[in-house]
Amino acid sequence: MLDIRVQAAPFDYGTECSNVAKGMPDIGAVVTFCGIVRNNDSGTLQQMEIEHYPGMTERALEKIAMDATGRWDLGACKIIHRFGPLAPGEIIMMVATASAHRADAFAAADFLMDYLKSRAPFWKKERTAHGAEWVAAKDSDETALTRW
Amino acid sequence: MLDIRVQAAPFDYGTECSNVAKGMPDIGAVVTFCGIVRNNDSGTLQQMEIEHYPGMTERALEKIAMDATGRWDLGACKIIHRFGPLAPGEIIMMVATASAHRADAFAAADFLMDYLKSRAPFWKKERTAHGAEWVAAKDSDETALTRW
Amino acid sequence: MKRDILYFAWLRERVGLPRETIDTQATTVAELVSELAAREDRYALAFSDPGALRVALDQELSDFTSPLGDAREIAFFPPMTGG
Amino acid sequence: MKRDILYFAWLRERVGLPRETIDTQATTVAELVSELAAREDRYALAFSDPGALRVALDQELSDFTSPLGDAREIAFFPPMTGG
Repeated sequence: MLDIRVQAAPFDYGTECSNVAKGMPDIGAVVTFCGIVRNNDSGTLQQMEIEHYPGMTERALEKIAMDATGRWDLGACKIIHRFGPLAPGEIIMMVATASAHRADAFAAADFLMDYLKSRAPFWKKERTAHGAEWVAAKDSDETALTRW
Repeated sequence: MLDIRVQAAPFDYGTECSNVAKGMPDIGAVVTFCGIVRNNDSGTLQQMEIEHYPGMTERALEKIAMDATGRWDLGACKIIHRFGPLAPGEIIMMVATASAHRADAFAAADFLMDYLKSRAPFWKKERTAHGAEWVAAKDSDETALTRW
Repeated sequence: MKRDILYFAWLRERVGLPRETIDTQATTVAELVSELAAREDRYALAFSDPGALRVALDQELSDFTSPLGDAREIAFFPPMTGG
Repeated sequence: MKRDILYFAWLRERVGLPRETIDTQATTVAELVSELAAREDRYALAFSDPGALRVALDQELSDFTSPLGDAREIAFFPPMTGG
């Protein structure tokens, strides 16, 4: 029921969306989120490099997913997160939740994203012609956790 | 940027998820919701028939989508809703939102669903071996609108 | 004035038809409902609890207190259950 | 006691290596940080603002006041930016 993957390889977001609730008669609602490498305002982003902490990443994602299934009635919970160099427009990660009712699916997906942002050991570095810079964590991402 | 479809034919949820933000460099987040015909607790549902009000349905969905794009910074907003007879497990409808940031995409998708539930002219009838029954609107769906 | 009256879902089933054109002097939704309810038993039954119904004037959700104005198409139906 | 120390992101770049094994008497994260910061300029620079850092003991997020206990693997890194 938990499907958690940390990988360098691309994945097919559409296919992953389609199969979240396949063959589950109790599911009435699926919510998915997909994060994409967004270009900067001047359109000069060449690459986003994602570093992670192998081992801890999988554990952290599993804990976040378990927390979500403990709080909401979920039939399925999927997290796929890539690492390594990514080009603008490439898909970075996705989450998907499936539930009998929409409120649970929405809340759980929103929760997964908030925790993934600041509790899973990933770091992003943006590369342009002017050099590379680590993406700073936002205060708003930390305060988002107080919602839960 | 708005993609609104009301149709009897099935659609491919995965494909529709994949193409929400295709070729849009400003998009960092896509949220999708998919509603599925859920079986009843005793597993006896044979069919769900969805009736709608042709003409008004399209107008209502367009208004809801326009309201969402007025409130949040969206690069894309998609609503697909089927009508006619559907079998348990079939996909009824989907919404998808794309934005620079996840908070906008999540809020807009959640908003679309709340309004779609009680402001778009669809009615559901469930058929079992014991006969057919119209699905009653829930008070909770009406009160959900006060969130916005 | 001639107006098209539409019925959906269980209201359609109770009235026994999806739409009809009527000639009416009613100037508000409430007056139209009273007029319809007075026609026959099946209408009386269908409109016995107007609080459980919704109305759209020319495909825009409206209130039972609204004037009918120029609306050509007046639709009655139960609360919607989309999504 | 021998412990593996891991560094990630800009901390890794400042320290100049991703991991090392050290022999330390430190009993808390804070003591370990002081010991590391005292080693060389690049460590001092890397750990100059511990409030901007996070720590994990054996792959569990922890606090700078935590005892090191039996932790074999101690990782330091900036606030995470997943998703």
